[in-house]
Order: sequence, then C-alpha cells, then structure tokens
Amino acid sequence: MHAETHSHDAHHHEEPGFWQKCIFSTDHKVVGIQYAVTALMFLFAGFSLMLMMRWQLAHPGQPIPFVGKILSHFLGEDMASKEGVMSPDLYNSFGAMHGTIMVFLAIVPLLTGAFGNYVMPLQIGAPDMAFPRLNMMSYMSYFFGGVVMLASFFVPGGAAKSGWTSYSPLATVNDMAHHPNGQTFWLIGMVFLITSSLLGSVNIITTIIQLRAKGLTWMRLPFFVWAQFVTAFLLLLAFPPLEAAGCLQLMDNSFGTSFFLPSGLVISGQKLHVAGGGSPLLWQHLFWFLAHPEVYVLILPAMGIVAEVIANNTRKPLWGYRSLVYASMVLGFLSFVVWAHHMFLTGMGVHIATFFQTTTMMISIPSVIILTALLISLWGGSIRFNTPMLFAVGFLPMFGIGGLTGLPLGFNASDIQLHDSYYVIGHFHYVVAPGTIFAIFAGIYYWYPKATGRMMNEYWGRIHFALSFLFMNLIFMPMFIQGLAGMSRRMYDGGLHYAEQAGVPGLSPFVLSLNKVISYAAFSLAVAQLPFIINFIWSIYYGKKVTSDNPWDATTLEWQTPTPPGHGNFDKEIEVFRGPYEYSVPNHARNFLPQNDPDKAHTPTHEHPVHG
Amino acid sequence: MNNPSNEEDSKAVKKHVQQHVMIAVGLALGTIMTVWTSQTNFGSFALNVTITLGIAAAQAFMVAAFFMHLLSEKKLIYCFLIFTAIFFVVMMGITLWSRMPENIIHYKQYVP
Amino acid sequence: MKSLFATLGLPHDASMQGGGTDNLILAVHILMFVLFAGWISYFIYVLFRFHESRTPKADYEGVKSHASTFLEVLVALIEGALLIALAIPVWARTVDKFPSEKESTVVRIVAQQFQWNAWYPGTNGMFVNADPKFVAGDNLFGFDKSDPNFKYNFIAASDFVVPNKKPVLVYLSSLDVIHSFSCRPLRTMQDAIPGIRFPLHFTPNELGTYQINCAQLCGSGHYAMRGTIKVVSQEDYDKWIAQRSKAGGGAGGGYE
Amino acid sequence: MNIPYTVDRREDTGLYNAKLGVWLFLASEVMLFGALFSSYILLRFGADVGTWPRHWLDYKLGAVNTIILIVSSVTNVIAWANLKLGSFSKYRAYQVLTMVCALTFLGIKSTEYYGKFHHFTIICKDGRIADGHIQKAETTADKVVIDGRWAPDMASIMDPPAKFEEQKIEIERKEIVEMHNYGPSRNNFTGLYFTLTGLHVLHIIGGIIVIFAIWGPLNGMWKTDPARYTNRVEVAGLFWSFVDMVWLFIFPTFYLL
Ligand code: HEA
Ligand code: HEA
Ligand code: CUA
Ligand SMILES: [Cu+2]
Repeated sequence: MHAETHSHDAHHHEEPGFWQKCIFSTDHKVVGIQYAVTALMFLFAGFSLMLMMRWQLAHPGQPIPFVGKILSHFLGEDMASKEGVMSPDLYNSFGAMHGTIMVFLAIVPLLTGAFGNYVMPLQIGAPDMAFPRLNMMSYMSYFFGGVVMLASFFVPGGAAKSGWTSYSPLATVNDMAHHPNGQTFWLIGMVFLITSSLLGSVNIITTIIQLRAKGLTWMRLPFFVWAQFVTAFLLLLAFPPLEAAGCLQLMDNSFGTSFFLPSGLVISGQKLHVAGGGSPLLWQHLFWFLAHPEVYVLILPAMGIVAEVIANNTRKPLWGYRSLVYASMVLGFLSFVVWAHHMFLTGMGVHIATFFQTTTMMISIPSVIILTALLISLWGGSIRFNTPMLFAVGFLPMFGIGGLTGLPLGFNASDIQLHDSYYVIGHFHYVVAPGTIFAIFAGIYYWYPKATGRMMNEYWGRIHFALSFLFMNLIFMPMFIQGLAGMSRRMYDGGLHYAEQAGVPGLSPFVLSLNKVISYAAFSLAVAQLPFIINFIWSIYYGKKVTSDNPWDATTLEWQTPTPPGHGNFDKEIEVFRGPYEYSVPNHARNFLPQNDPDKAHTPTHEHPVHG
Repeated sequence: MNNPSNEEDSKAVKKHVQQHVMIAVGLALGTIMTVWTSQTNFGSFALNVTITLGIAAAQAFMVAAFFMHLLSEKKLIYCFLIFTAIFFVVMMGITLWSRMPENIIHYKQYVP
Repeated sequence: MKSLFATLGLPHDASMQGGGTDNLILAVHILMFVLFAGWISYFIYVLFRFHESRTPKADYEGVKSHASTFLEVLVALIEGALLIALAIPVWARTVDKFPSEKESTVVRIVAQQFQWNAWYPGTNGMFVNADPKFVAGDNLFGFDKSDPNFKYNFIAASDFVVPNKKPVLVYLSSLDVIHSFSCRPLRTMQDAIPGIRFPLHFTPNELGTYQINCAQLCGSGHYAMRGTIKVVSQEDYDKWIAQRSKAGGGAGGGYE
Repeated sequence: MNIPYTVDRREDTGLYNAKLGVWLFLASEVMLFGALFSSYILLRFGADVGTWPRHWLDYKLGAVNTIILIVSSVTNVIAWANLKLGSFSKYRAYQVLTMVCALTFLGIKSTEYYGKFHHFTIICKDGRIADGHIQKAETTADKVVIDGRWAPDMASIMDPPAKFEEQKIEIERKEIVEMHNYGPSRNNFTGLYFTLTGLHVLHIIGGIIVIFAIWGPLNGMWKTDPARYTNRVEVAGLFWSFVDMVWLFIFPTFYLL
C-alpha cells in the first residue's frame, strides 16, 4: 500500500482504450460505478437466495417451482432432491450466504464503494481519490472475494452453512468430509473483502482529510461526507480483528489447529482428534467486535444520503447540523464498546452484562438525536416529493421501527425471551432493508442524473416506491408477531416442528400462517423491483436528458461539475464560501446558494446558521 | 524539508544517522537483556513477564519514536494512534475481562 | 389469560421467575409505542403541512425551540430507569441468585447434534463421575462405569420430567457444537457451549408439557432439535424417577 | 486537475497524502496484530495447567533474528537519510544491506520452520515418550528413527531441559500409539506461533518486494521527481519499521516467556 500515489500525468493525452477506461480504470467515478453495478448484482443474488428460502418456509418440503430442478442439477441431489426440494443443508448455506452477500458484498460496497467513491470526492471538490491505484486494487480485491464466495456454491459439500456469523466449532466441524469446503472458501473470500475494505477506508479518510477544496472547512462538509468519514474509521479499526479471527479459523479449518475448539469434542459419536484447548467464545468476541461496528457501517452512510436528499427537497438547511456531526462521531465511538450484546446468553456474569446493556442503551441516544434532527429538518420546509425524497422520507419511520425494536433486545433480561427469534430478524431487517436499501434507492435516483446525464423515470419511480414500501412492511412487520410468539430463526421448516399440539402449547396456526404472508409479500417485492431494474437500464439510453448540470437546484459541490464529470472532475478552480445547505437564504433571489457561489452579500460571517 | 540539497539539512541528517546507529545498538542490547531477564528468576512469573515485556515495549517505543520519527510527527497522526490504542485496549481488555472466572456465571462454584 | 395487548402475544408464562422478563418487555414496548406514535403523528402532520403546494417558500431557520433536546434527555432517562429498575435486577436474579442444590431438582443437560440429553442422578441423588478419558462410542458422556452411582443414574433423551413449583437447577453443556437451551414458556434460555458447563435455573409454576427448542444454529438438524419438559406433581416425579433408575428398581440406563 | 499533496504537505495537516495513508494503514495493522496477541493471551491463560509449553523455540536463533531485523531497520532509515542528502548511490548501497538482512531473516526463519516440522514426539504402547528430530533416510515403513531423547514424562516435553544427551532412537511403528510433530496442529502454542510468525513473514516478504521495487524497477522517478521518490522510500520505511516492531513483541512472547 506504500506510496502508490500516482496522480495521472497531465501530459498523458492519448485516448485510453476500453480496458483502460472501463476495467482497469483508476478514476474514482469509474471505480464507483464498477462497485455500484457489481454490488447491485450481488444485492439481486442475495435477494434471490432469500426468495428460494422463503418458498421453503411457506411450503416446507415442496419442490421449488422453476428453479428447484436447476438447483438439483447444479448443486447435486444431496442439496436439492430430484424433484427440487431444498435440503436443510442447502437452506443453511443459503441463509449464511444471504447474510454474507447482503452485508459484505452488497450493502457495504454500495454505500462506501459506490456512493463513497463516486459522490464523496465530488462533494469535497477533489479531482480524484488520494490514491487512485489503491482504489482500483480495492475494487479488484472486492470482486475477487465475491467470485470466491460465489464459487463456493459449487465445491463439494456446498457453500458455508454455519450462518453469516460462522460460529466455531460448528463452522469447523460442519463439513469435515470435504476439504477444501465451503467454509474454507468463505474465509478466503472474507480475507479479500476485508483487504478491499481496508484499502478503501485508508483512501477515503486520506481523501477527506487532504483533498478538501479551498475554503471547505470541517463544518462546511456535507453530512454525507462526515458519515463516510466516520464509517471509514469503523471499517479501518474493526475489520482487522475479524481478519485475525478469519486467519485463525482458516488454520482450524485447514491446518488442524484448534484455536476455537475446546478439548474433548465428540462429533457424531466420535472423539474429534485435535489438540483442543481452544475457546469458542474467542471467535464470537472477535466476530462481534467487527460485526457490531459493521451494522453502523450499514446505517451511517445511509443516513448521510437521506440527509442530503432531505436538505435538497425541503429547500432549507438541515436542522442541527452540528448535532448530527457530533452524534455520528459518538455513534462511531460507542459502536466499539457494545459488541457483546449479541452474546448476552453465552454465560455472562452480572458485571459484563451491566456494562454492555448500559453501553447499548447509550448508543441508542445518538441515533435518536440523528433521527430527530432529520425529522425536525422537515419543519418549515417547502417539501418536494420526487422519487428520491419519497425514499428518503420512507427511510425515517422504517429506521425508527428498526431502531426502537433494538431496545428490547438491548436489555439482557428481555433478550432471554427474544434472542434468536424472528424478532431479531425483524429488528435488523427494518434497519437494513426498508432502511438502508431505501436510502440506497434514494441515492440512486438522486445522483443518477449526475452520473449519466439523464433522469430516471419519475412515474415508475413512484410506483417502485409505493410497492416497495407496502411489501417491505408486509414482509417484516409479521416477523415481530412471530418472534414474540417464540418462533426461532434459522428454521428450515419455518417452525413447523414447534406447532402447538393437544396439551403442548406452541406456535399457533395463525403465527405459522404468517410465513405464507411474508413469503408472498417477498415474491411481490421481487416483482416490484422490475420497474426499478427496467427504469435503471432504460434511462441510461432513453431517459430524459438533464438540461443543466444541477437538475435538483442543489448547493453541494458535486452539482458544480460538468455532467457527467470528466477526468479530474472540475473544469474550474473550486473555492467554497459557505456551509453545505444554504437553501432559501432570506433576501436572495434563488432559493439555493451553492457552496462555491462567490456571492459576497450572502456569505454568512459565521460558518453555519446560529441554530446549528 | 523536501529539498535534499540543503547545507543545514545535511548536517541535521548526518546527526540523525549517528543517533540511529546508537539506537540500533541500544535495541540490540535490549534484546540481549530480555533474553537475560527471561532466564533469571525475579521471584514470580508475573514479575518476569512484566520486566521482559517492559523491555520489549521500550524497544518498540524507540523504533516508533526514532526510526519512524514519531516524536517529530504531526498532531493528527498522534490523534489517530491514540484512538487506535484506545480501541485496541478496549478489545483486548473487555474480551479478557469477560473471560475472567468471576465474570462467567458461577464459574468457580460449578466447575466439574 | 391476560389480554393480547398485555402479553404482546408472548407465550403464556408458566414459570415463577419469568415475570420480570415479561414486565420489562411490556414496559419497553410501551415506551416504543409512545415514542413511535408521537413521532409518527408529528411526521405525518409535517409531510402534509409543509408540502410545497402549501408552503411555496421554505423557512430558512426552521424550528427555533429546543423541545427536542428535552425529549432526547427524557428518552435517555427512561432508558436509564428501565435499566436500573428492571433489566439489571432481573439479570442479577437470573445469573447470581442460584437456588441451592438441596432445595432444587438438579439435572445435567448435555446437548448433542441434534438431541437434548438430560442426565438424572436417580433415586440416590448422586451423579456418577465422568471424565473425557472414558469417552467411547458406547459411552458418549464419559461415565466412570465402576462408580456405584452409575447404576442409579439414567439419561432421558429429549423428553424430561420435573416437579412443579420447585426450582430446577440445570447444568448445561454440549458434546459437539454450540447449542442453546431455550424453553420460552418457562422463560429460560442459555447457550450450551462445549468445554464449559453453565448452571441455569427456572421454577415451573404450572403443570403441563412445554417445548424446548435449540436456539443456536448447530447444523442440518437444528430445526428439529426439539425436546419437551413435562411438569408434574412431586409424587408423579418421584414415581417417574423410580421407574427410570435401575438401581432404584426401574428400567435404567438410557445411554447404551 | 491533478491530485494535490502527493509531494507537498497540506498546510493544515502538515502531511503529504502517502504519509497519512501509511499511518492509517499501520493503525489497522495494530488492530490486526493486536487481535492476534489478545488471542494469545486469552488462550494461554485459559489453558489447563501444564498444557502450555515453554522453551520450545530456540531463543538464540530468535535473538539473532531480532538483531538482524533491527539492523535492517536502521540501514533502511539511513538509506532514506542519505537520499535526503541527495546521495542516491549510498541509498542504494544501504538498501541492499536492508534487503540482505531481510533475506537472512527469512532464511533463519525457514530453518526454524523446517526443524519444527521434523521434530516429533512419539508415545509408545508401554507409555514411554521419545522426542527428537526424525531421520528421514533411515525411517522406513515399519520403524521410525529419531535423533533425540527419552523423556521421563510429559512435563519434560512441555518444558524440556536446556541440556540433554542426544541419542539415536529406533522405534517400531507397531509400538507407536501416537506420533505428532511440532507443526501448527500440535497445540495452541505452535498453532499461534505458526499463524503469527507466518503472517509476519508475509509482511516481511511484502516489505522486501516494495523496497526492492522502489530500489530497482521504479527508481526512474529519482530523476523525474526526487522529492516524491524520497517520500516513497520514507513511507516504505515506516512500514518496514512497523514490521520490525511487531517482531519485537513476537520474540519475547513466543521464544522467552
Ligand atoms: C444497520 C444495522 C443495525 C442498526 C442500526 C442496529 C441498531 C441497534 N441494534 Fe441491532 N442488529 C443488527 C443490525 C443493526 N442494529 C443485526 C444485523 C443484528 C443481528 C445479527 C445476527 O444475530 O445475525 C442485530 C442484533 C441486535 C441485538 C442482538 C439480538 C440478539 O441476537 O439477541 C441487539 C441487542 O442489543 C441489538 C440492539 C440494537 C440497538 C439498541 C440499536 C440502536 O442503535 C438503535 C437506536 C435507534 C433508535 C432508538 C431509533 C430512534 C427512533 C426514532 C428517533 C423515532 C422514529 C421515527 C419515526 C417514527 C418517524 N441489535
Ligand atoms: C444488509 C443486509 C440484509 C438485507 C438487505 C436483507 C434483505 C432481506 N432479507 Fe435478510 N438477512 C440478513 C441480512 C440482510 N437481509 C442477515 C445478516 C441474516 C441472518 C443470516 C443468518 O442467519 O446467518 C438474514 C436473514 C434473513 C431471514 C431469516 C432466515 C432464517 O433465519 O432462517 C429472512 C427471512 O425471511 C430474510 C429475508 C430478507 C428479505 C425478504 C430481504 C429483502 O428485504 C430483500 C430486498 C431486496 C431488494 C429489494 C433488492 C432490490 C434490488 C435489486 C433487485 C437489484 C437491481 C439490480 C440492478 C438494477 C442491476 N433475511
Ligand atoms: Cu442444536 Cu441448534
Ligand atoms: Cu449490535
């Protein structure tokens, strides 16, 4: 990673070829788009896995229509029967891969790789990322990690099937008949993904610190840039412990060590011949030390996108900009000290439990502050409801539900009942699916004209929003009912084994029937994405051409570039005179005042309005 | 500072080179000392560990301070390193703390 | 039966110690509902009120009051109160206030892919010595067969019996991977981690049969790793023990 | 527009990009090795009494390697200092020393690895324990030959005596109950030793590649952009010193304590 600081030589004028321009490009915009396209594919893949799982949950033991036979053909009959019925092992590996793909290959790359790469340098008035070549390497490492993950479906024994959490000893002993097995691939894939994230975050932090345009002080940064900044730190410092843990588990998996295997394991009636003496909880600590900060990686940039879109479409400054910035820093800091709330039931004594419950409650406060600031920002606005704004506004209550349902999980005493139930699934999907995914949609609709020079279709955008909003809630709301009723997650048969029987209380027919509601809502959600996919591709060629570089009348710097921005981004020197959201400045002709507009009369003497 | 052909600079750098060699000698001596301390019994194993790792930490400090010229580095970098140190201590500290016998439910009483 | 609203659809609590958990869940949900209702009504009002057709010109300053700060402080205080008043005491009771072995029914539960094994001491109330070195294909738990208690002990697979209204003290461990012992009607859950033995306790309050499920992914049979706890009267329990314990004149074993 | 601050320092931070970048990278490396050392501590103190080995590694080789790395660090810094003085040839000469040291380090490390893989502990049916280096040439399908000793008990394996008489031992294969070398799967000590030093070796190799690349193939930049070239050397040097620093902790924790 050393010193690869090549800028592009200015005197290098010959037109680069296809490979140079599209595959091995070091331009942050190209890398950003590469990330976006790849990650959207993975989002689609992760969703497809879940659709097959949801079929199994709605109709346990019935052949999956259309794809069942194909699965059987490609993955073998021990994974899916000839008729196309999914096996428990296949269910588990799809579950593990759904989680892994969604978190590490779809959402994080979209947020930091795609938006972080494309938008952030533009917003700070930089010609490119600080280390363009590192940026390309980061993408390639991500891509390669993704390929390894996908390849793992086809190794004998199938892909990793111990959950996205890969708890040892299960992860190590699950598939001992095969070697290398799906878990080996998972671990190797993770090492590449982690490397990619580390390179990316070094780049993002350096870029934000070093390449801000003249006059762009810290408190004039758009909130999205702040969110990226905090996120990059989370990735930088939380990922290495997982890399260490991954190396250790890889040694357990491939070289017979037993870091996470205690002495005296008896696997299916046989003593396991390893040295023993390891600690299964060590893995959990190292995993969650990453994975909790990781969930804030999934939400902070999403909040950033939403903040941008809201400020733009309420036509007024964000309320409490400073409190947003400080809250996200506190959030970042605290996210390092709450990890063991995922391990409440691993035999924690009172002191530890008290510590982690307290920190978990503390971390909800900055989230409340951020949400509140965004909500209050709406007050007094002149709200335009275009597609990006619909998704951004939809994000707020969805994140609200997801966040609030985190609270009962955060208390050890109530987690006794709710741990490992669909309540947890409902909680985090509300934050990541209708939450983060909505923010991503908002971002796509919002920045699409900058990247392509064309608008996405507004009518279909609205339909996409309405249907997605409806079905997302139909999917995830019933999960709370199921969870409270005591239905466990990771159940191959959707909890059928625990149905109530004469004299034995259990899951009621109503609770079980919700499985069908959820599944059909998920299938409908898939159909509801068709307008988006078609719109996305169609608009590249036939969308309405933008008439100006700044179609949303926005203030931030990314709209001050040509459309789409050329190599080096800005065709003029950029100097910034004011805060990021100077909309509807009193006594000003237009209702927005770009950051770099040298309008002396309306340059506030202080950095930001008083109420900041 | 980046212009290499500067008379004053060159003197300073020469002085630095001397200093570096001295430090390297110091570090080598430190290594020999750790070997010696680890083989001497100071009464308790804990004390041995403390002394040996203490020397190692001192050596690491010298490398960071002089070879990596951290002493004359910018504030910003200190800032990051302090953060890193905090998170490292948190990770290691809490993980170890949570595995202390008294923090595992009734560990002492009920071990078979 | 309490109303659905009061239970939030939680399974009926058949334990004596579970009330704390239920109260906490209920209290947090009330907090959540109140916060959500407040926020969402404000939210919907704002979206309606400040639609661009109604306010063509935005207000640069927006909200000037600092009511939200009070609200945030309030949320923090309520969370703190819940923590101190409910959450921490309940947990302290759960992991710190163990009933003594004398006053409780002691069972050792050993999880295995994909089955729960309850190891009962039998009529003489003493557990056989066990050590990993005895582990063999026909002796998964490593019992010392020369120990006289061996004849008294027995193992019940999947379906357990405990007496009503008496604390049950479980020593939980696992042979292979991490499982989690969860009986939601009895409000109890604890991971079973190989290499460690955890105690957990609960007190049934109602006769009946309750399902145990495994709450930690443990392999292909995880979804079917079901067991039951049958809560019976003390007399029935004693009868059952006598029936099962070989040296007590019963059928015995269960582990071969 | 060109990317600014590839050479000059930014006013408010006083840093050029690569310098900031490398320190951030090193911060993440601290967490990486930190997590591994934490694992070491946790596993060591969680180990049952008498199962954590001591004195399994040759501290003399370890100490020599430590000193070699220290020397390579200092030659590397001096090389950079010379470059700042404008003396390209001296820089190249010192950097050769750095690389020679690094390669020597790798050489010693690989003999250590080799030794561990050929070192076996053999438990016989009658309960006797033999320990020593396998003699490949004489070992056949039905007997194993080692150069080593008979150990009185397992404790003497876990903490071997500093001096003992080495003898040639022949054991019939059918007499052997268990035979295990000192490779990573032996126990958590060797496992951690191989993982940590293995990762460290990867860092050394990476360092050599970078130093060599700047020294050789990429040195054209010295002519076109000397300041930037010097910066590169500095940044690579920071990484190199960090790798040295990690070893300063590996040495006592594994070889001595
Ligand atoms: C982006 C992801 C994300 C986010 C932001 C959060 C946020 C939070 N999470 Fe969540 N969590 C996950 C992702 C996330 N989580 C995942 C993936 C898992 C499961 C992993 C697994 O096991 O596989 C999990 C699991 C999980 C657990 C473990 C449960 C268990 O396994 O038993 C716990 C326990 O404490 C918890 C708590 C919290 C808390 C207290 C917050 C707090 O930060 C939330 C704070 C937010 C609020 C309090 C909302 C504020 C609301 C408003 C301001 C009003 C709303 C507005 C309107 C109505 C308009 N989470
Ligand atoms: C970021 C993370 C993320 C996201 C976004 C999702 C999204 C979804 N998840 Fe997932 N999920 C997890 C992370 C995530 N999940 C994790 C970590 C687990 C736990 C795994 C474990 O147990 O180990 C889990 C588990 C999990 C379960 C529980 C399985 C079980 O326990 O047995 C279920 C059940 O319904 C589920 C459902 C869904 C559904 C219906 C969606 C939907 O919301 C998906 C919606 C997707 C879209 C709307 C995509 C639309 C986009 C496109 C179609 C792309 C367009 C392409 C182009 C333009 C080119 N998820
Ligand atoms: Cu046992 Cu899941
Ligand atoms: Cu968490």
